[in-house]
Amino acid sequence: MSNIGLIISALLIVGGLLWLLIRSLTGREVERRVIFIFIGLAVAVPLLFNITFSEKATPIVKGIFDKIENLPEGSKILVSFDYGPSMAPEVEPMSNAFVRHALAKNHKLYIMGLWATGQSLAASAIENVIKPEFPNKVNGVDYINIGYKAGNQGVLNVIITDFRKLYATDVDGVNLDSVEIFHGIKSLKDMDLLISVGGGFPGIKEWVLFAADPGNIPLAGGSAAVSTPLLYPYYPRQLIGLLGGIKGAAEYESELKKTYPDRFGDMPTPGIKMMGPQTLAHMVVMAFIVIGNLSFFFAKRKRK
Amino acid sequence: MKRQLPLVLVFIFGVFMIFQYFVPHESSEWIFEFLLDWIYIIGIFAMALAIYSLVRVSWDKIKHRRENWQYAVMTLLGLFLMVLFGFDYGRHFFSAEGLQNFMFRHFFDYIMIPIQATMFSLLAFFIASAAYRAFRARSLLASLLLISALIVMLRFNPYLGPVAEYMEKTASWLLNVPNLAAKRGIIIGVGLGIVATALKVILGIERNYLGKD
Amino acid sequence: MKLKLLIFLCLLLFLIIPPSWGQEDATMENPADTLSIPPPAPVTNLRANDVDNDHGHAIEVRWTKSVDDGAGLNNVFGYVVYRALSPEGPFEERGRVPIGEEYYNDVGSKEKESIAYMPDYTNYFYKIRTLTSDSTIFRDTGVLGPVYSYGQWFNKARIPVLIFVAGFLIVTLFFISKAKSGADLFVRQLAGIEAVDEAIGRATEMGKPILYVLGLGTASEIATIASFTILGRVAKKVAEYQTGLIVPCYDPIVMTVAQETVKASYMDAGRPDSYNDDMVYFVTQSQFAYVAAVNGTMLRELPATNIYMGKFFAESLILAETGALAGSIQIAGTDEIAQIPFFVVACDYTLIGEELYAASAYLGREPILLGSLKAQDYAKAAVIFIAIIGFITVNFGWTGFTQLFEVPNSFFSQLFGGPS
Amino acid sequence: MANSRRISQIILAAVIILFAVSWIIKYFALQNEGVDTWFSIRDAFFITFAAFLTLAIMSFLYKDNPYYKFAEHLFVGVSAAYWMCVGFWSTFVGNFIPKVSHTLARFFEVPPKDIEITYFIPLILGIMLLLRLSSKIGWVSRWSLAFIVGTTAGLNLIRYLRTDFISQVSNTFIPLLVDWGGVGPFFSSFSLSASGQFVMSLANWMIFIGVFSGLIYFFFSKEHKGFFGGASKVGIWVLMITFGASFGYTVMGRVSLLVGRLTFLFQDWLGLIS
Repeated sequence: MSNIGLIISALLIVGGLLWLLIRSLTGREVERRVIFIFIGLAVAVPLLFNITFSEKATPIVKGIFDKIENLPEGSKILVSFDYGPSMAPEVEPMSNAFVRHALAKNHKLYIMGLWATGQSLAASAIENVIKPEFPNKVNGVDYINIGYKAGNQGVLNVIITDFRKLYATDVDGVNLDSVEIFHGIKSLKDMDLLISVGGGFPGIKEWVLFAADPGNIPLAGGSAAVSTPLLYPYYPRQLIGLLGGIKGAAEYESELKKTYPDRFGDMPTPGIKMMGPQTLAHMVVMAFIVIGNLSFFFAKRKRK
Repeated sequence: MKRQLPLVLVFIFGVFMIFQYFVPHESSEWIFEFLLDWIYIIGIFAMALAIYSLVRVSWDKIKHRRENWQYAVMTLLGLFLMVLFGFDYGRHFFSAEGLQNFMFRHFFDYIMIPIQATMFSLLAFFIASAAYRAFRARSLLASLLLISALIVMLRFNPYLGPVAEYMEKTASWLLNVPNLAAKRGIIIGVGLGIVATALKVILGIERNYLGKD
Repeated sequence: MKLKLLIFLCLLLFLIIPPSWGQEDATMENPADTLSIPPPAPVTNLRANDVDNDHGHAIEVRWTKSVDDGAGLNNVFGYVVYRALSPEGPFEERGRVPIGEEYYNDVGSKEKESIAYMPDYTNYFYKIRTLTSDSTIFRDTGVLGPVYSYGQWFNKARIPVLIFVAGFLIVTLFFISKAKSGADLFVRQLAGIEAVDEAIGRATEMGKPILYVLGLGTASEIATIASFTILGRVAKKVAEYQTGLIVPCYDPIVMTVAQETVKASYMDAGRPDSYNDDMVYFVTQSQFAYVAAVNGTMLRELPATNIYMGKFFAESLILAETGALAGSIQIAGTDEIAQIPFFVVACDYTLIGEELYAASAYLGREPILLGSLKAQDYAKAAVIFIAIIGFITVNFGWTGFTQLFEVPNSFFSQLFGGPS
Repeated sequence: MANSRRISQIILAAVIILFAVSWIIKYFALQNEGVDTWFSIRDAFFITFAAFLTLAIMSFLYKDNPYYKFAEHLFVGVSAAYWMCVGFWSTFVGNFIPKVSHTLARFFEVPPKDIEITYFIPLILGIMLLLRLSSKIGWVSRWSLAFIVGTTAGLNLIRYLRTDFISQVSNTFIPLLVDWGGVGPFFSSFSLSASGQFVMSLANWMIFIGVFSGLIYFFFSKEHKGFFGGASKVGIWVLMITFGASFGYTVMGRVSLLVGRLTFLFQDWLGLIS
């Protein structure tokens, strides 16, 4: 059923655009309402029929994926939730994908947050992703949430030398000395990979300046689209990779699905889902720019 | 009295606010906070004038049966109901409960929010029609506009293959480097324009906003 | 007269310079127990003073870091700043500082009701504790004090701003007086401005009104004030040509000022009877409700020209596209950088940034106003000059010049966040 | 004429029936979820009405029509009242009343504060503003306007000077040769990577030239000829490239908004997708 709808709508959009393209060769203009219909379809159809595009991971995304992939089993990965609810639709898919990937590779997962709001979002990631999808993983052995501490980059300044100076316990009040996952962990320098997911202050930039650079620890990031351009200069020297906006999330999700079709074949992919309307709408806008230029060009030629 | 005194007031308060910036002492801060508070309070009185203007224009429309007068009834009805809810009814009349009133909240959630969000989302359509109409290689300037927009949008094409990475890099370069330069140029200019205009207002050179006799 | 007063006040401010730089050296004491970790050396050269250029309620504590911080025994984990009301104590912890740092700003609240209240002119005593990873092993300094905080009457860090304001004022007044004495000041043409005159003529021919949108700014935005002055010029011409004028408003105070402006322009044009208060009316203070209403007006009244001047946010493109649909000539001007692209794309003419502020001078053609444009140009030339010097000094690694331009943040910036 | 009236009546009837049906369906759907009868009727109505308003606004894309006019006028009235109520309760009752009258504060059930005489000044200025409505002494309202404009002009003059102007000027002091270690190292470690020395230096050059040509573009008292003409031309090029890029970049955000609206229609209202 949905396939038929998909085919019909694809024909409608592609066929319609082609027809407009041919019309434009005679220098005719497209009416505004026609453009509106196409934009409406481009957004509605992927939503209704769940159309997704195969996202190919760009090197900046692949960098993170390969790093997690190639770390030996049992490596220590720290994910910091540096965002709030308003940014969550964009970056939550990223933190979820990182968590999934790390646990699927049997790495040890350390969760914290530089944002006060990050703590509850991290808790919901544990509730909604880890517990149902990884029932065998044990809190305190395979993963731990040490939560949020006030102090912004000051927190990093301290935990790069010693976790226990700020974090005596995890979020549940369990002493860090008594949990298995923290045995032999003194500071951030004992981590094999740091990942910061966020897009404001404090965020990835602070992780670069106050943790990754001074401690010489590999750092990856996932950021909201707005702040991504400002972070590019850190790649590849200080960041091993960066997921930018919903597009980065989608690329990571599709890479996960491609590599582990059995395990993540039917995991929820909000990033890929959101990219459907985005991709199609962008392509329609670009198609109209092309059509507009063609009709302009041919109308000019005609007049001559 | 009608014209000179307002100009003197503008001068005194304008100069005070400038000096305030250079005086960190508490007493200067204290006056500063007062003045800002006052503006908000005067704003409430202005709000009364504004609502009066809205009601009068709508009422005129209805009274003279001007074109579309029926819709002016909807405006007044919406206004009246919302004020009624906002000032609460029954038990909690005249307490800050007004903003927590059930119907007040529901009107906000189910009338204001959907219309607001939909108006905002019309931008998705308009951005496409504007792009179609304006992004044409008519001149060098228009072409620059067109090309840089296309480069930034092309990142969303999943069929770019190996070029994708370079597109991404070029786009972020465009958003970082020329963007920064242009913004800085504009901001410096705007800063000067603001200072010049504010000075003209404070010195009373620009005064037609204060009316005439 | 006004100028003299200003200069006098400037001089007065320079004379008020705050006193005091309370600095005392502290002695060391309090050896810790000798356990597995040897106690670190204490910090030295402890000193404290009121934080300069502020409103008081803050004391700055400085020291030289322990010799074991990053070197020596290398066992320092940070410092704790303690404060008391008497040298004997009791001492309360005020803050913790990571290793390597050598100062702490003890900032209190100025509100009496606040628990963090820190009164001025009250004697405080400080000591610094050097910590190790073992919480039982540390080393304290001796007690330093008394120190007290107080507010200053002049913020020396802002002298560059003061110099700039004074300089700009003088240049402006110079050119205004020059313009008044009849010197011919050249200004180049601006397409957007020429279009305004043309557009009013076109509206008259078509017998259709002009729609003037003041944007979403409040009366406190200078962009809105600039828009008032442009509205004044436009309204005057509209009154002369006897064309219609529609000014829907978003902000109550803006509406009041706009009414006053338009009324004055109609009087100037000698047609006070043609004015009525309903030309300038209030719509609503909700961004998209306002847009919805203005959109409706555009399609129903079909104005010959839409003029958008002032502060605009996301609605810019909705307005401009609807106006284009209605077939109106559109002239826009805003200093909101994020919205300029949309106006450039969808409008016939756009005044970019500073051009908005120049527009009223252009339209008025009064020598006084043109004089201030000249001053703006000189200021820009000065900026270019300063920036080139700054640029050269940076490239030679000389930072003194750059530091002149670092104006510390004040509570100003905390009070006002920009709109989004 | 009569014909078109007829058609619009038919459309109106169809719309009413459609949304009435949708209300009923939504009611049953909610009841199936175990919601109380009365609450289902109410919530079903609100959701259906919100969907109606959403579609009414979208119909504007086709052309101006009665449904859009309805939604628009309703929205104007409701939102004007909303902001008036918010202003009244938060500023007037919350901030002003407790400082001028304890009796009124008790009446509005807000905690009274110390009476501050100074707060009678804005009261007087506010009343003067209201006197605008009188044609005889309406001019006193200018005093209030003068107070507001004067205060904010002074405030903004300084505020922009500090944050926008001076900081932007000083940010332009950037090294043209990033991490310069001499000609030899420059060529031996030459790379085109984004964080490489060459690209960073190039970016700084670009910023430097962009800012200056932009500033020259804004000169008012010089004709755009000769050197000024060339520089201002570069300035407008940089501006146009920037405008294009920000336009292209915004498309994504705007599409997200539409996704949000359509999700409301398909999911919350029609229940087509989950």
